[in-house]
Amino acid sequence: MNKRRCSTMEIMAVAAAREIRDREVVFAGTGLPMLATMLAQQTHAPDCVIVFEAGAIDPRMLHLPMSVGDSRTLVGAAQAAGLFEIFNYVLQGGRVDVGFLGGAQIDRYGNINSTGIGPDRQRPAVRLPGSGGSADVAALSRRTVIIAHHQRRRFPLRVDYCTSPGWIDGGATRRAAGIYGGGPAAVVTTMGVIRYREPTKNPYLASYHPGIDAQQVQRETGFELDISEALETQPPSAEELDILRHQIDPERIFLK
Amino acid sequence: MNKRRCSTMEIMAVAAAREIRDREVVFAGTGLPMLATMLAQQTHAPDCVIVFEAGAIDPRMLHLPMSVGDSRTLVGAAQAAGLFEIFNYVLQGGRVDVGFLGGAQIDRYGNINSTGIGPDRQRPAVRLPGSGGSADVAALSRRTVIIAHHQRRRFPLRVDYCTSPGWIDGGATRRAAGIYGGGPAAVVTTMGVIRYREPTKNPYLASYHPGIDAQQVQRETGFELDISEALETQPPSAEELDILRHQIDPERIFLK
Amino acid sequence: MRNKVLKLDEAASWVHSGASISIGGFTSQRHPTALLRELIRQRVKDLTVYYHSAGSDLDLLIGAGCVHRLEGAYLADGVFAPIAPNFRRFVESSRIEFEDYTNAAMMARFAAGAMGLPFLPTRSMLGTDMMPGRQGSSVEPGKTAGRSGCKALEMACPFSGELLALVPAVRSDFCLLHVQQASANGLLRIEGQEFLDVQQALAATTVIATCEELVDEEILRREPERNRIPSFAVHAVVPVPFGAHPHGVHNHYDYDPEHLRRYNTAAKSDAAFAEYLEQFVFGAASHDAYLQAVGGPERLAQLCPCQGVGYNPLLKRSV
Amino acid sequence: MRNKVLKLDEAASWVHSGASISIGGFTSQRHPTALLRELIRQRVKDLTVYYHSAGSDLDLLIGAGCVHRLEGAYLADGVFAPIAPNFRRFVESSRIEFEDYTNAAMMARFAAGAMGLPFLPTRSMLGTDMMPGRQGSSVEPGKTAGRSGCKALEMACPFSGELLALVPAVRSDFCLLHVQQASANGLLRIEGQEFLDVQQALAATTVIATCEELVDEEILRREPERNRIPSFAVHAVVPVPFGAHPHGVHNHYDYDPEHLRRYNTAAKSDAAFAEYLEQFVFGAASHDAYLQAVGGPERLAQLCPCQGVGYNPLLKRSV
Repeated sequence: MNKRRCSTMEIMAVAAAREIRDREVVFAGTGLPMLATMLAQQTHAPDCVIVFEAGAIDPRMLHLPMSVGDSRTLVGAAQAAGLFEIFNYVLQGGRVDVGFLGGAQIDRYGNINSTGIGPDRQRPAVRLPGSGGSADVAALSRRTVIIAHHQRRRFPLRVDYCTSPGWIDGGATRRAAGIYGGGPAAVVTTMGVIRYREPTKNPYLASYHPGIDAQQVQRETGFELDISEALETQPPSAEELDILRHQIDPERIFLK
Repeated sequence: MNKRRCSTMEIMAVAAAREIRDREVVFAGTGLPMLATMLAQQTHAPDCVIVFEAGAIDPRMLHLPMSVGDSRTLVGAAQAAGLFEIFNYVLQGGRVDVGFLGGAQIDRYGNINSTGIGPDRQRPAVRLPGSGGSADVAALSRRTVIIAHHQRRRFPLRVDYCTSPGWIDGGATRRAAGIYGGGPAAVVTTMGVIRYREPTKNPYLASYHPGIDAQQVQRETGFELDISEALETQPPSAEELDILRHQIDPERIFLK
Repeated sequence: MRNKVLKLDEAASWVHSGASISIGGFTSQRHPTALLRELIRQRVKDLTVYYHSAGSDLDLLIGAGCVHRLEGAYLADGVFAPIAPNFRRFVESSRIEFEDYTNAAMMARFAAGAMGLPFLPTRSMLGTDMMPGRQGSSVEPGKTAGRSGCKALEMACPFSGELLALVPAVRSDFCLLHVQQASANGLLRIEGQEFLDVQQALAATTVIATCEELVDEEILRREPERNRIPSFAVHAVVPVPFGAHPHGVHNHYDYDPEHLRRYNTAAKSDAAFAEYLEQFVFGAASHDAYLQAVGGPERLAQLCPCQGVGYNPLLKRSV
Repeated sequence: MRNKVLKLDEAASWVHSGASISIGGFTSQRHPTALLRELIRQRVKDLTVYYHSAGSDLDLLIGAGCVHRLEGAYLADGVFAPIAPNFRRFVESSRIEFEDYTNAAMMARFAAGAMGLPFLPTRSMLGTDMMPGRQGSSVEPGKTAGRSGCKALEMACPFSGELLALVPAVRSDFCLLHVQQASANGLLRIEGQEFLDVQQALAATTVIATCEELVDEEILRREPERNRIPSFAVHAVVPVPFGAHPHGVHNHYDYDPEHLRRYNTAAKSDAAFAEYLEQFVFGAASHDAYLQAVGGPERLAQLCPCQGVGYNPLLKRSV
């Protein structure tokens, strides 16, 4: 596979798909998480189950939804429920194995800001959409995978507003905050994959994408990242790319 | 209408039906409350809505159910839900206007025992079925109507076990217990109809059934009953009896 | 998709003595009664049973000596038994532990378990002798139900000041259900009232569903609005036609008034009930043998419903 | 049965300035958008809006100056607007009050309102800057949301000791919904995902439902399992075909990507949005005029779904 022939979005979708194991229940949001979950279902995890917060459980989508409320999430679905059932019985009930998250800022401990940029909470420099289900997925999934655009301003030491708790201040602080499950397992970015060490929850660079090196990733990160063991991200296979491009997103809704 | 031609059950069913107003939401249990509600629908309250705790909302029953879980509660129903919806959204949500109750003991303030007879709670002389939805209906309906067999031992000064709260100890004690709505409006018995005075909640005999006099009712009651204003219960009309006997309970499941 | 189909005896063997269970259905409807008879045959003991409005399903387990402790709201069988007979006898002779709640409180307890919460508040229970510490309560706070050992608590709402009762979540080891249709993968379809089956299932660690019909999952996926229990919460599926008899199953068969009367008469004494068990459970060593014992195809045909009403309008019900 | 059918302008006139409302649907699906446009035409002001995941439905009300205060979780429109533009601009210029919750917390708040409870516990919210008193919280306890003036509280579960967040119930004056089918008596049928419509409706004092089709109630009563909102909780029914446009309605029409892009572009500035309102709301003084303005029958036909999938697979969605 010629590395130059695949886009960053494609590398990320494949890396994210590989975070999903077969038979897992996946809480997927709009965009790349949908691509990743659909790809996992068509490759190594045929029996993983997607749930969408708007109500669809275990669909066999034929066309990519543009939001989690889209009718396209219902094709062949096992259930058409609603937020009450998804948040109570599926998410808080402890049934979600892996939840996908995104956000405008991701900090050293995987805390996410999707509420507002700037120091003044009542008058933010940039008002973001808000948590939606993000904080819920962050608190209640067995583990989470964060998808992010890797830029220094998006990876500050500390988020301006903690919308979705990651490892909070590292160590056991997440548990101390009353959050019993989960925590970020990986941050799949436009440059690589970040993971967290036990028991400090300090971040390390697990891999950098083809064409990028570890120092570049550190330069675009606003906190110290252990890059000592980073390897190159395993590139997408021809089969994975083919499925992504021709079956999952032929309309190029998310893949750029 | 010749009074001797109708049974006590028929008089009670008619008296109970008259407690229901048109367009009200009625929480009905097995037996006489079903007869009463169905009769009300076919006479003065065509738009009253029956709900059953097992899940049926607003049916148009063709055959009398033998329990509230019976399939017969579903004929023509607007909704087939479950206990979650009925108890949360309908009853606790404050949608029930009148709830019907029964029980083995009814005391001076309309508190009901359907749990156990005798002083030893862990080894009752007679173990009764338990609250079921009775305590819930007693606490959460706008008002309740109690149906009872009038015998002195069933009408003690104080119930052995308070399963379903009535006016508790009278006055404002119900409110003080944290119960905001409702309370017993009437006790329709085999001998007459008892109601409660404001603000003491002391019981009085509102009416005695045809063939019975007020003193007889007092003798079969284990607490003092103001009988000074009691009148004879208005007997069933020919139409009411006809509907009861030929349309509602032709199988004689509840009507004896 | 996974194949979760088991035979009745295999599924029953999952339920170990000492387990906590809940049973789907309501009074005389849609109980997994064939599965319960198999538990009795397999001599399961010391069960803790959480229930709301049970009927002769739970009374059968009690009479067969399978139950150590009860937490629930109502045990009777409508017109057939104003008080469930084995329950009454076992309680009156102190042969069983019990704790009383209301239906709404048990609903809240199962819902809390399903929702992953340790408790739910309710406006019910207040002012009743079911509240611990009340004059009439059988128990003191800190002495009984719930993982924490506390039956219920009173709390002033920190937002409104109103009094509320808090009831602890139920999490049972097993939930045993009977539904109209299921796929091999564990997608379930309930027709008619749901009762509390969805919340009971989701409050259990392991869910065993018996069903009238095993159907292709594609059929169930055509109406996703009507499936309320995710297949990932269901662990075993057992096709058992007439699996709820003598209880009814909406759209499949009516309850059997003859057998329910026979049951409730027998359950009034230990001796008569031992005979009942010998005839209909131990002596009828399989579900097929049971169906023969209760009258076979001829009787079962009399229970079958009219299309359009879900029960048999011609069924003889009064004595 | 009662006849609750009203015209769109009559129903909209029920909603007074200063009222609290919630709006059914989710991001770009099944909002009562025609009713919202009519509220704008009737110059309703100072609304408090409770929401979970809103889209250009609520953003439209904000941009039209109808909203005084927001309490909710998410305001964006999927691919069409990663941040709802009027919302962003109004917040950044301090023209609106707002309070942030999570979707699960808003779900719990609406559910509490529907269930007649003053609060519900949730395992979410903890550890976030949405909790009052946190370093990052915009407000202190006792200063904001809920009838009691408190946004949320932390509590140790009295049964298990685990930390939980308590969130206050939402009780809104109105809930505005759009559904596929309704009877004149107010029995509603939702196809596809319910979103949070059931709980939002039951948490409101008055429910106004617009619908694609007014149907005979007998039809809805044939499948009682599929009706989730009791008619006694619904106060007005307004038949409005294409009443959710530019949002989609499962099985009826897809969202309109062209119009949503146009909307989200216009909503980026006050001036452009004033033009949008003039063209599509004030200038198109009725729902029919609006439908003409967005392309008329020709455009609407392009949104219509294939039987079997509930949306139009051939719809051009990417730019």
